[in-house]
Amino acid sequence: MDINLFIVQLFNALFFASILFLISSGLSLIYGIMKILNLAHGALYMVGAYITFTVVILWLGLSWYSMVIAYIASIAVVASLGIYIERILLKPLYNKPQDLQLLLTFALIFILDDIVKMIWGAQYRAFPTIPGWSLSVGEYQIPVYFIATILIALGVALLLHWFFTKTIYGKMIRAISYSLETSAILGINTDKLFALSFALGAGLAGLAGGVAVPLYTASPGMGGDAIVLSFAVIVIGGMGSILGAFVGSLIVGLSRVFMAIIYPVFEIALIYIIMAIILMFRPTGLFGREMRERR
Amino acid sequence: MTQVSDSRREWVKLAGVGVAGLAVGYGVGFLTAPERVREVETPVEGLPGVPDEPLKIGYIYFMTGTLGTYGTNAAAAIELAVEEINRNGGILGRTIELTSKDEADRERVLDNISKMVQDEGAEFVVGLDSSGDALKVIPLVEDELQIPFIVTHAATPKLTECAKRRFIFRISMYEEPIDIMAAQLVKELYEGDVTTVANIGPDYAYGYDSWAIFSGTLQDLMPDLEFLDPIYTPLFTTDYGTYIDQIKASGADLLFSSLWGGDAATFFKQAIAKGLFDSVKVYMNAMLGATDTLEAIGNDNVPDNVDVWGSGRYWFLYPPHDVYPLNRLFVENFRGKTGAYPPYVAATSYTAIYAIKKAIESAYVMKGSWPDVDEIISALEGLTVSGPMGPVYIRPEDHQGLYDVFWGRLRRGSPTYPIPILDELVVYPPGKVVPEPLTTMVSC
Amino acid sequence: MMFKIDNELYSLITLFIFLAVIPQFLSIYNVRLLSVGLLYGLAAVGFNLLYGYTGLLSFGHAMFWSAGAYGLAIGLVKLNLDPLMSILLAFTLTFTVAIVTGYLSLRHTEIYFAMLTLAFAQLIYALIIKLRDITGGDEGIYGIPRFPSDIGGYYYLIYIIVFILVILAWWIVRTPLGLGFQAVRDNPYRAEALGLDVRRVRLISFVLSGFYLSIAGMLYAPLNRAITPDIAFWTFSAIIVIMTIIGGSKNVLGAFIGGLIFIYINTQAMNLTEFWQLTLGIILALLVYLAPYGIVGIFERVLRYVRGG
Amino acid sequence: MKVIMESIDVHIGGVKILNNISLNVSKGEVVGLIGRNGAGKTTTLNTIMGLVRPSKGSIYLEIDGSKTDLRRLKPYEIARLGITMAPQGRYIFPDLTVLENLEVAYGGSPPEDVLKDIFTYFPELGKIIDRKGIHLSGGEQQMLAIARALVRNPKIILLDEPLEGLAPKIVVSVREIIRRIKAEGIGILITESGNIKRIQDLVDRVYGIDRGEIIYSGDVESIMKDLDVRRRIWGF
Repeated sequence: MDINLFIVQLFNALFFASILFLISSGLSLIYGIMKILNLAHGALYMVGAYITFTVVILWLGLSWYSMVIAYIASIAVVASLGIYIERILLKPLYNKPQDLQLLLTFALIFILDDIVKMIWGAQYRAFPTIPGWSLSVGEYQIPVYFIATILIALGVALLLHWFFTKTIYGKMIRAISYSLETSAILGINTDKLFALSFALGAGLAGLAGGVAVPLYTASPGMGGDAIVLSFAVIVIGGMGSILGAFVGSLIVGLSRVFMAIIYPVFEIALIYIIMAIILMFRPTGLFGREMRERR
Repeated sequence: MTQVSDSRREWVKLAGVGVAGLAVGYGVGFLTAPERVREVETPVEGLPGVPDEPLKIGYIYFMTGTLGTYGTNAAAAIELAVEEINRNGGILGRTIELTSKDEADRERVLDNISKMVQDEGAEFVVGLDSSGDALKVIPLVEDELQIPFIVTHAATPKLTECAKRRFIFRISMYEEPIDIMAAQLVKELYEGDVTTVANIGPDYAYGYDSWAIFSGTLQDLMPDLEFLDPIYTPLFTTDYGTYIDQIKASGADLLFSSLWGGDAATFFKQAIAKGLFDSVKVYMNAMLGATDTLEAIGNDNVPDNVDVWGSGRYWFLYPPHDVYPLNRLFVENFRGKTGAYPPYVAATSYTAIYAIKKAIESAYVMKGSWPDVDEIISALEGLTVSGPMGPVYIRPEDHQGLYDVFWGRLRRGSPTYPIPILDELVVYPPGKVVPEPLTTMVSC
Repeated sequence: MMFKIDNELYSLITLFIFLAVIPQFLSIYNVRLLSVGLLYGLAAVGFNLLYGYTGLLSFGHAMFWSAGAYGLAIGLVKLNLDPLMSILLAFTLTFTVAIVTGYLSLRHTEIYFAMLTLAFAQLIYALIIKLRDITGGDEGIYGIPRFPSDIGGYYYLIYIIVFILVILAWWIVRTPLGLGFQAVRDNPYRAEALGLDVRRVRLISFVLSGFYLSIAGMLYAPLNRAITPDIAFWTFSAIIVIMTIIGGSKNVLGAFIGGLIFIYINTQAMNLTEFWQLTLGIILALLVYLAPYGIVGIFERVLRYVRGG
Repeated sequence: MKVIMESIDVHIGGVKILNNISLNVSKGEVVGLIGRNGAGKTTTLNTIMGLVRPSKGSIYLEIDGSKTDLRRLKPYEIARLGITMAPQGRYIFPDLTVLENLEVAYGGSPPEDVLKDIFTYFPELGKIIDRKGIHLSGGEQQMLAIARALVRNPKIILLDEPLEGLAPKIVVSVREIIRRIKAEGIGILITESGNIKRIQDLVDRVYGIDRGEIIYSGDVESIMKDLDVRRRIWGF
């Protein structure tokens, strides 16, 4: 492989990893604090994609300016949706058997898929054009949107890092994800933080959908495929760890892209093999903490 | 009497006098069609031997999920056909009632088909998008349900060409003739211009078969070409960057693709964004002639530096609207109903309903009362029915519907059309590209 | 060993008597639907041995259903083996899958176990798609023979096997083995202290549960006479979990009813409306709130209410 | 200010853990809760904090004659009323530094004077404010657990086995801290499983608990004299 090809393939992998990170960081965050595996996370990602599509293509027209508005709209709409889901649907279940939360998020996939179909129809929804020019690397090209996406993912990673290490809410979320009950008896408003975390996680899914849609194609049910890969990412990285989601996305992104070159038959299988191997040697994933009894 | 049936009659007249007078020649399929192309008078109420209750037809497509666009389009076209027929007195006075199921409930496809037939009394079933599902229903339909089942979308040659089925028909063109024509077209247009051929297709049987047929045919025609290892991508891949750069690195100048639906659109757009068509000179996609895919691609994404060819089982501008009003009316009515240009599933499912109507009517003429299943089947065998895609001849040997095969060049549709369109259509009659019945290059 | 005949067994027997008689009054389609219901019920009962009784949530049980279905279909159609050899092949395949994945994934519990089983199941799905010379890839295998060939007759074959296995499950959970499952579920440390080899108990439960699913799959393939890889996809694993929770994971009866009822909810949702997914989703969501302990939970509440006056 | 539990029953997983428990603790007094492991001490504290819901009985907080029903409140609401807890096992947030552990308990950055107060109580903690919870020694963890419970300026604090598993030297310091908290006028409910001597001089009165029932209530000197109680709690 010549060096130019290697560079563009690296960018291909980074682009893919960026989208994966945006999806899986929210999933991991929600799991970390609430210990809920949100099966409907892919469906939230889908809603985000449709919102950005609607704002840019149906309302404002394509421009960098409208893209930014669309991203904000995607985050806002999906985060609000997240708050409703958490406050109205999940909250009554906190004292009930944990399986019910899983069942509910599974039901939500069906509900959201069909609602999206009602609103936007079943047809493919895609950006008619892809924003931006391209960067040339020898005879190959890297669309500037790839670079923008990678920068957005990096920016989100840094923002999340700042949020969790520097703000009081971030620290409280870390406290709750270690022990909900200890946090509560110290006076931390766990209700508010649950809603906040779910909204944040959902907002990230919304942003992921918004960032993905210009190059991908939106359709009802598009979340189903995204979610399984995100599971792999957070399990490899460690559930509940944002750093884990970051590294996990890189591993999945890189291994998928380079496996597709070296031995494509195993392109998808490899991801699950990596996942199984990592779990065998590090039961909690690369950056996950030992699971503790919930106090 | 509405315009629809007027036009229908008009077309039938044309066909009846043996007009191959369309700009294109119809092949053996059409010419050898028996004299069944005959008008049946609009029936009056109370024909002898016709049951009073409505005739129930079931359909099953992907209605939800990523492939939901196929089912919603097919359903709209089926409803259109049924509305037209019922408005004109139904089939011999029997109105048609529809029932439907969602193919997206994958594990339950067979249960749901059984329900429509055994529980809800459907006498015909049309549908199926997935080739796997189409093969899966064979034992159920042939041995248990034993009613005519018309497949309108699934494309695997194995359905019709591996063995003669008794109850299963396919009205839509299958993949093999389209791929064979692609190879012939390459020889005709690009011999000497291209040297290296690559493939990108979906990572399952349809993708493998398409490449096997295309490359096999092309190798016979142009033995000097270099054929690269085919690239197969998992279904619903969202990110084609790595494949695109691989193709670019391989130096291929002819790229064949069997990607379809949203995948075809996603790949195409990413290929443009990544400048794939700086090196690839000819891109042929066997499923690009789907208006929903083209809508997802958009007018702005039609590149100038590459010859893009697309095909499909129907193209809404062919046969030309001025010489073939049936197609014009279908397109207009479909647009009136859905606001979109009809994709191929719409045309094939629409035609399936008319095939049922016509078979029943022909059999009734022979018998004088409502035909039983065997009589309907023998009427379907060798039937020629006019669909939006032109006359479709149902070959009796394998129950495969045959009609013109086309490839067209992708052009910006504006200002007339908001979507890219296939222009410079090259049309081959089925006789030129359809293999003998019950033969296929795919291993059974 | 003798067991006290309890309400659960009475209910199961009553249900099975009903299931023996009812096909006489049903249309052929409904007998078919009931056959699928029995198999889903069997799958839920098997899954629940691991989930409800041993406390391990597997997210990949579709792999066992597929191992049974594909093992049998490959034997009968691709290798032209006789039925007995095909069944043997399916069992061997199931056993291999269960031992290997069980050994590797049972190092973990809770969510990591769930994710590992999901990973293995997806791996097997990928293999089924890839090894198309053997499995037919996405096009599956069709033309699987059925004996007896009519649905009515085949129903009773399913019925007998399901009856035996469900009662067997009822019995197993009352044997020392089954009590071991529950001891491990309730407190693995205490179980360990009591001299139970926790990992071994879990593995036995995993394999046993896998065999239940496998047998359900083996009966499913001839019922449909064709199979495609969707039975190996993760959504099917999710459905196995969901129907068990719907019925109630506390006992054998609950899981079995969950499987039976899920089929009807699913079918009815599709009949009611074009937006069947929405309908099904809302029904599932309502069940979460109205029947947090499953449908048997409601029965029990009603029963308690009636008894209590 | 006084926490009062009256006739509390608690069931967990269908098993009755607490049976008809009545006790109270007021501002300014130190009350001991003595019992073996598994007798129900931690469950009692958890019930006060709202972590466990009683199936019968009442718990309320009495302030100047007006009563607040604690059973309706969430744990964090109870904490905000002025009742906090240093749990058994300490549950120091391992990823957070000493300072951050205090911050999340305070609900923001504590003002200088609050921190200064805390670090006069716990001078050791003042030296390691940037060390992560996971790297603290057992004694430091216990100090931090108590500091964390104090940072919100509670009226009553529940200390669950604060002397358990500590080196003798640390036990001395923790005892000293408890004495100083008492001097501040904060009410303390402290549990102890075995060694009553460790808290004998700290408490004003004690309850004895066995198998979920209060079997003794009174001063600490007499508890050892009640033979039945002695047998049930210490086995001799």
